Amino acid sequence: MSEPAEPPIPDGLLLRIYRVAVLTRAVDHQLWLLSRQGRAGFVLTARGHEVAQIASAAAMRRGHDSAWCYYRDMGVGIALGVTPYEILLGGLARGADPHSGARQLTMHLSSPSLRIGSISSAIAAHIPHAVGAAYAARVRGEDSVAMCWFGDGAASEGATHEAMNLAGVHRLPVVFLCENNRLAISVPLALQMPVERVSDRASAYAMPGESVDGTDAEAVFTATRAAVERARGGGGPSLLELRVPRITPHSSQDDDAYRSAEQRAAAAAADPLPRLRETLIERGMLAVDEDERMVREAREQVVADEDLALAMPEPLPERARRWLYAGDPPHGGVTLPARYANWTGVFDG
Amino acid sequence: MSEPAEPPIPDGLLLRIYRVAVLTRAVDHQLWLLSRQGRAGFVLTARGHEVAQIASAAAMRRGHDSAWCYYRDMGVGIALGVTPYEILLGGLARGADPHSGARQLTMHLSSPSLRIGSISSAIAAHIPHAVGAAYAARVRGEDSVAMCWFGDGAASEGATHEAMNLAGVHRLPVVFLCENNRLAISVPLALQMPVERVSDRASAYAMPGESVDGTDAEAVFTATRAAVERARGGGGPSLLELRVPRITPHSSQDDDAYRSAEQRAAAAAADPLPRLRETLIERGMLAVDEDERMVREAREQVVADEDLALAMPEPLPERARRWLYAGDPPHGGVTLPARYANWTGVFDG
Amino acid sequence: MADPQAGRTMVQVLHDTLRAEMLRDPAVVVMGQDVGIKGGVFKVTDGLHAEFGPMRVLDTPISEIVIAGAAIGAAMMGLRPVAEFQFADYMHAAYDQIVNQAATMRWRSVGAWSVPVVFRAPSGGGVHGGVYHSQSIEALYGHIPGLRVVVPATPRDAGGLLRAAIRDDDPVVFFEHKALYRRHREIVADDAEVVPLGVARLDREGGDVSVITYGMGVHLAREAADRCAADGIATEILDLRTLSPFDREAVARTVARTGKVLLVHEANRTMGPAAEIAAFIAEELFTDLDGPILRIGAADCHLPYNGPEETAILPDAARVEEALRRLAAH
Amino acid sequence: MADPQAGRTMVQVLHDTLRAEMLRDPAVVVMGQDVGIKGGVFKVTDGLHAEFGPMRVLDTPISEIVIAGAAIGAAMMGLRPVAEFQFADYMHAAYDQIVNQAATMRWRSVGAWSVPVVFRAPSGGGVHGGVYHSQSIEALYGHIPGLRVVVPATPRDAGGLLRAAIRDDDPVVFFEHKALYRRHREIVADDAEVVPLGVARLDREGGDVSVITYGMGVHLAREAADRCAADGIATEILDLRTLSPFDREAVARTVARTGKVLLVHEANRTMGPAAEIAAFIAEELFTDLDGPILRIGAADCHLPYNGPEETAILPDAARVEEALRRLAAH
Ligand SMILES: Cc1ncc(C[n+]2csc(CCOP(=O)(O)OP(=O)(O)O)c2C)c(N)n1
Ligand SMILES: Cc1ncc(C[n+]2csc(CCOP(=O)(O)OP(=O)(O)O)c2C)c(N)n1
Ligand SMILES: [Mg+2]
Ligand SMILES: [Mg+2]
Repeated sequence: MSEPAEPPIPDGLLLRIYRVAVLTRAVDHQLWLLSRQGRAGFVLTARGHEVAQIASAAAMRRGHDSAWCYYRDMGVGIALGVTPYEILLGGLARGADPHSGARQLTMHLSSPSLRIGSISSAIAAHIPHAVGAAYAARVRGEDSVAMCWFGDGAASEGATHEAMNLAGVHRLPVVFLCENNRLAISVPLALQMPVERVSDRASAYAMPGESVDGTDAEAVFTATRAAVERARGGGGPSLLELRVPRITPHSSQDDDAYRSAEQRAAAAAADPLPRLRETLIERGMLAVDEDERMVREAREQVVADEDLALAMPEPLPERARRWLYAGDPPHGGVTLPARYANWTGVFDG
Repeated sequence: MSEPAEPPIPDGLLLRIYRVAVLTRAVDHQLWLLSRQGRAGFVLTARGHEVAQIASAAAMRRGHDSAWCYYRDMGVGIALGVTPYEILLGGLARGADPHSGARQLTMHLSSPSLRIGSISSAIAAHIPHAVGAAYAARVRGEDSVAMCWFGDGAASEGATHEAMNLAGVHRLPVVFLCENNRLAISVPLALQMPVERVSDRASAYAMPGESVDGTDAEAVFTATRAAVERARGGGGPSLLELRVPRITPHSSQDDDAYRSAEQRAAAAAADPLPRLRETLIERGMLAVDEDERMVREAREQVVADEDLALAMPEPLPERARRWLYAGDPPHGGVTLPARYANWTGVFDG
Repeated sequence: MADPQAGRTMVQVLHDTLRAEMLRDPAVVVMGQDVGIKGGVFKVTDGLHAEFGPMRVLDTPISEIVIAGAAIGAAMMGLRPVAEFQFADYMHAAYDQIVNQAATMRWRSVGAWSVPVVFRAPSGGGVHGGVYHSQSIEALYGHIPGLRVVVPATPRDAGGLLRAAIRDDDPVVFFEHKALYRRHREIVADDAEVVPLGVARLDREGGDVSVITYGMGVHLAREAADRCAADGIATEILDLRTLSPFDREAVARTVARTGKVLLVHEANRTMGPAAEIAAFIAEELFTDLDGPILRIGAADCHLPYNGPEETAILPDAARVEEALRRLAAH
Repeated sequence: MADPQAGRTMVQVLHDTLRAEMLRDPAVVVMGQDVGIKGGVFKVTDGLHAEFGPMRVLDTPISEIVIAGAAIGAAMMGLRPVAEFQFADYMHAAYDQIVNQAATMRWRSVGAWSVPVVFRAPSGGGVHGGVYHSQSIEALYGHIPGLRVVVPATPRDAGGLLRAAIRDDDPVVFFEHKALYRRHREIVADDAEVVPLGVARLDREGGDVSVITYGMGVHLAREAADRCAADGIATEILDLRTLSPFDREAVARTVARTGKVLLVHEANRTMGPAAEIAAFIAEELFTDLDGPILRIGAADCHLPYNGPEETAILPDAARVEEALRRLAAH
C-alpha cells in the first residue's frame, strides 16, 4: 500500500514520538497509582498502545484534521497537545478539567480547538461521528481528514459497519485505526470475530486495509501517513490495524484473571517503549543518560501536575445542570502551568 | 464452492418450482389489483424475485429448517406451504388471517408450524433472529438450518453485520440469502455500498460467499443446497447473493419515477418466469397447453380464494389488545379450502 | 409548489421551509433514505436533490445508526444537518446515537461542542400502516435531558417550528404526523416566521374545560370542542407544540382559568407525555384543580393494519368529547 | 457461594437464581459480553461458564443488537435466554430489537410466537460511573406495550423476580441497581420462591403518608421514614417491584389509606415512571387525595463522574424526608 517513492520519516520524529510516549506512560502510571489509592476513580490505561497511538497521530495535520478517539487513547491526546495537567484534573474530578469538567470518566478527552471529538464510553459510537466529520469536510470543501481510533471490540458493533460502509460509498476522507490488542475486556479475538485481522474487513468496504505492527513506530507512522495523504487527496478511506499488546488489566477494576500468567508476560514483553528506546539508542538518536533524564523529568512533571490539580477545587454542585442546552456562560477553561506554553505534543513546536 | 460430486436436481423439482412461481405471480397480480382498487392497503410484490425465492426454499427441510424472511418473500412462503387464501385474508384485512390477524401489512407472514418467523417491516431486524435460531439449534443439538432472506438494502444495517459476525464466530448453521435487485426503494446499489456484489462481504465473516443469477432456478437451488448441507454438516454459515430484477415499483405507493424507462424495461425483460418456462418446454418437461392451463388455473384459484376471503369477517374491535401478553385464548386459526388439504408448496406431497 | 392563496399543506410548508433554510445557510444539509433522487417517500424533500446536489441532499443506505451518527459528527464540524428517518418507527435503531450521543454532547463537554441536528420523522397512525408505520414515540425522547422534542399540529407551525429547530444549536427531535401531511391547507403569510421552541399556542379560548394536547390531538380536540360548544361548554385548547421542554407557564394559565383538565395525545397512554403534564399539574397546580385530570391516549397497544382494531386503539374525537362532557359536568 | 446464615447480597442471589434455573431447565441460556470466562463484570454469572459450558453461557462480541436479536430468535426456537447488557446505558443500541421486535412478536403473530427473554442490565448511579455507567432507563421500556419491566430493591426480591422473569413467557426487562448489588445482605430462606410479576410489596405500613417507589428509592424511603418516625410521622412504603404493568390495586389501597402521596425514583423526573403513577392517581383516585402528589427523581440531567455534581442531581434521603414532612404537614 505504500507509495512507490515514499518520503522519509521527518527528522527527529522518532525521538519526539518516544518523548511523548514516555510522558504518556508517566501519566498512565500516576493515574493507576491514584486509583489504587482511591483518589481517582475508574481508570483505563494506554499501556502498550501508546507508540501506535502517537505515531499514527503524528501523521495528522494538527488542529486541522479531526481526531475521534476512545478511552484508551491518551497517547493520541498528548501527541496532539493535551497536557498531563488536564488529564489529571479530570482523573482527580476537578471542575477546571476543560475536556468534560470531570463529568466523564478519566481519559475521556474532548477539545474543539484541537479537533478532538468528545470521547464516549459507548464502544464504537464515535465511528459514525468521524464519518460525519469527513462528510462535513467534503460538503465544506475542506481538505481535512477524520482520524478514527477504536479497539478490536468495536469492530463487532453495527455502528462500525454502517460508518465504514458510508465512508466507502462516498470515498470520504477517513482513516480508521483499529488498536487490536485481541481482547475486549475478557473476550478473546477468536470469540469476537472469525477473521484473524481486523484489516481483513477493509475489502467489504472497498477500501485498502493493512495490518501493522503497532509497536513499530516507523511502520505505524508510514502506513498512517500514506492513508492520511490518500484520504486528503480524494483517494477515500483506509482501514489500518495496529497490533498492540494490552499490558495492564482492562481497567483499574479488572482482575485480568481470564489471562494466563504467560499471556500477561507475553504482553509485557511486547512493550513498545523499550523497543523504541533501543532503536533510538542504536541509531545514536538518544543517549542512555538522556533517556534516564527524560523519564525522570516526565515523572516529576506529572507529579507536579498532580499537586497543582489537587489544589484545584471540585466542581460546584450548583453547576450540575449547566450546559445541557446552549446559552449558559462558558466553562472557564483551564490555566495551564507555564511549562506548557509551547506544548504541541509530538509536533514540531 | 459446489461439492465435487454434486447430486442431481431431484426429478420434477424444476416443474414444481415453476408451478409455485406461477401461483405466486397470480397472487401477486391479484394483490396489486386489489390495492389499485383500494381494497387492499400498501402492497409489496415479489415479481422478479419469485424463482430465486422458491428455488432456494426448495433446498430446505420443510418444517424442520426455519425461514426468516422479509416482506417480498411471498415465493418462500408459498413454497413452504402457505396458501394464497391465507395471504389474501391478510391483504383484505380479515381477522382469520393466521399469520398476523391482519395486524401486519400484506405479506408479513408468520407460521410456527412451518417455522417461518414473523416478518417485520423493519429492514434487517430479522437477521439476528435467524442467527439466534441457529444458535438454539446448536444448544439443543438439532440439525436444523436457519434460512435468512433479505434485500440488498438490508446489507447496510448494523444488525446485519452483528448477526453475520456472530454466525461466523461460532460457525452457526445459517444460510444468508440476499435478493439483490440493486435498489433500496429509489437508492441504487452504488449509493448503498461500495462493493459490486453483496457476496463480497462474506470473507469479512470468514464464510463462503457466492453470487448467483437469481433468475436461474437450477443455479439457485444448487448453490443453496450446497450451503444448506454445509450448514447442516457443521460447516458453518454461507452468504449467497441472488441477483434478481425488481419488475414492479417498490410498492403500490411508489411511482418508480427514479428509474428510467429503459431500466424498467430491462427489469421486465429479466423476468425469471418466461425463462423457466422455456427451459421446461425445451426439456420436454412442460407442454405449452399444460402451461396455459396451469396459469389459468392459478388465476382461477386465486380469484376463488379472494371471494372466500372477502366473505370472511373483519377483526372485531374488541380483539385489538388481545395477545399482547401470554394467557389469551388462542387465535382460531384458519379453515383452509379443501383444495389445500395436501398443499405442501414446492415440496413433494 | 402550490397556489399560496389556496394555502399550503404541511408537506408543502415543510418542503418550502427546508428549501429556504438551505438557500439561506450553506451549512444546512439533508440526509436520509430516499430523500434525494426520489424526494422522500412523502415528498418533503422533493426537488432539493436537483437544486442542491447529491452531497447536500444525501441519499443514504438503510443505516439509521450512521444517519444519526454522521449527522452528529457533521454538526460538530459546522454543518446543520436535518436527518430524516423514513418512519419514526425506524428511529429506534438510532436510539443510542440520539440519546447517548447527541443529547449528552454539549453537557459532557462542558459546553464546548454543539450538536445542531434536527432528527425528523413522520409519525402517527390512522393510515393502516401497521406496527411499523404508525408509531407515536415522542415520550421516548421527552424523558431525555439535552433534547428538544417538537410536534407541530398545523402547516404554519410546522414551518415555523422547523425553522426554529434548524437554527437551534441543540439537537431537536421533530415528529410530523403523516396523517396531517396533506389533510389541511393553511395560508402561511410570513415565510420567515420562527415559532420559538418551548412556547405553547392557545388554539382556542374557553372557560369551562382545558384540553392540553399537541399534534393530531389538537384536531381531535377542535372537533370535540365544536360538538360540545352546541351545549354551551366552552373548551380551551392548548397546543403544546414543543413537548420538551414544555411550556409550564401556559399550562398553569389554562389550569388556573378552568380548573378542569383533559390531556390528549395519540401516543400510548401509559408513561406517555400526558402523564408528565398530569403529574406536573397534580404536584404544582393542585389547588387550582376542580376535578380529576383526565387523559386520553392510544390504548397501550401496537397499531394494526386492519381498520377495526386500529380504530379501537386510537383516540378519536368522540372519546375526547365524552371526556369533555364528563369534566364539564363535574 | 456465601454463608447462608449471614445472608446473601443481591449479586449472590441473582447468581444462585440463574444457576438454579439453568440446572432446572436446559432451555435457559445466558449471553452477553464477558459473562463467560470472566463471569460478568459484576460477577453475576461467576462460574456458570465452567459449569454449563461455552454455548449455554455465551461470551458475545460487543454487539448489543445481536445479543438482543439472537436471544429473540433463540427464544422463538424454544430457548429461554437471559441476555445481559453490561450496563443499562448500552442497551440503547438494542432498543429497536427490544421495542420493535420482542415487544411486538406475540401480538403481531396473533399469539403464535412467544419471546421468553429476560433482558438484564445493571443500572443506576451514585458510583461515580459517569454518563455511561449510571443511567436509570426504565421509563423507556415502561411506555412499550408487550414488555414487562422489573426493578428489584432487595436480594430476596431480586431472586424471586428473576425466577419469575425467566419462567414468564413474555419479554421482561430486568434492571438491577449496581449500587445495591453488594450493599445489603438478606437471608433468603426459600430458594424456590417465585415473586409474581406485577405485584407490589408493602415494605412498611403507616397511616400518614405513602411513598410509592421501587429499586434504590425503597432504601431512600426507608431512611427518610425512619427519620420522620421520630416525629410521629407514620410513613407507608410501597415497593412497586414491577413497573410495567404496575400494581394499580396496591397503589389504590395505599392512597386510600393516607391520601398523601410521594413518588420517588432515581430515573429522571420528567416523563419518568412516577409521572405515570401520579397521573393514574390524579385521574382515578382524585377524591382520595388530601394534597398535591409530590415527585422526587433525578434532576433531569445526565450523571457525572465527579461527586458534587452527581450528588446534586441524584435524589437522596434528605430530599425524601423533606417532602415527607411537607406532605405530613399539609
Ligand atoms: C456499547 C458498549 N458496550 C459495552 C461496553 C462495555 N465495555 C467497556 S470497554 C469494553 C471492551 C472494549 O474492547 P476493545 O474495543 O477491544 O478496546 P480495548 O479496551 O481492548 O482497548 C466493553 C465491552 C461499552 N463501553 N460500550
Ligand atoms: C429499518 C428500516 N428502515 C427503513 C425502512 C423503510 N424501507 C422499507 S423497504 C426499504 C427498501 C428496502 O430495500 P431492500 O432491502 O433492497 O429490499 P427490496 O425492497 O429492494 O427487495 C426501505 C428503506 C424500513 N422498512 N426499515
Ligand atoms: Mg481490545
Ligand atoms: Mg433491493
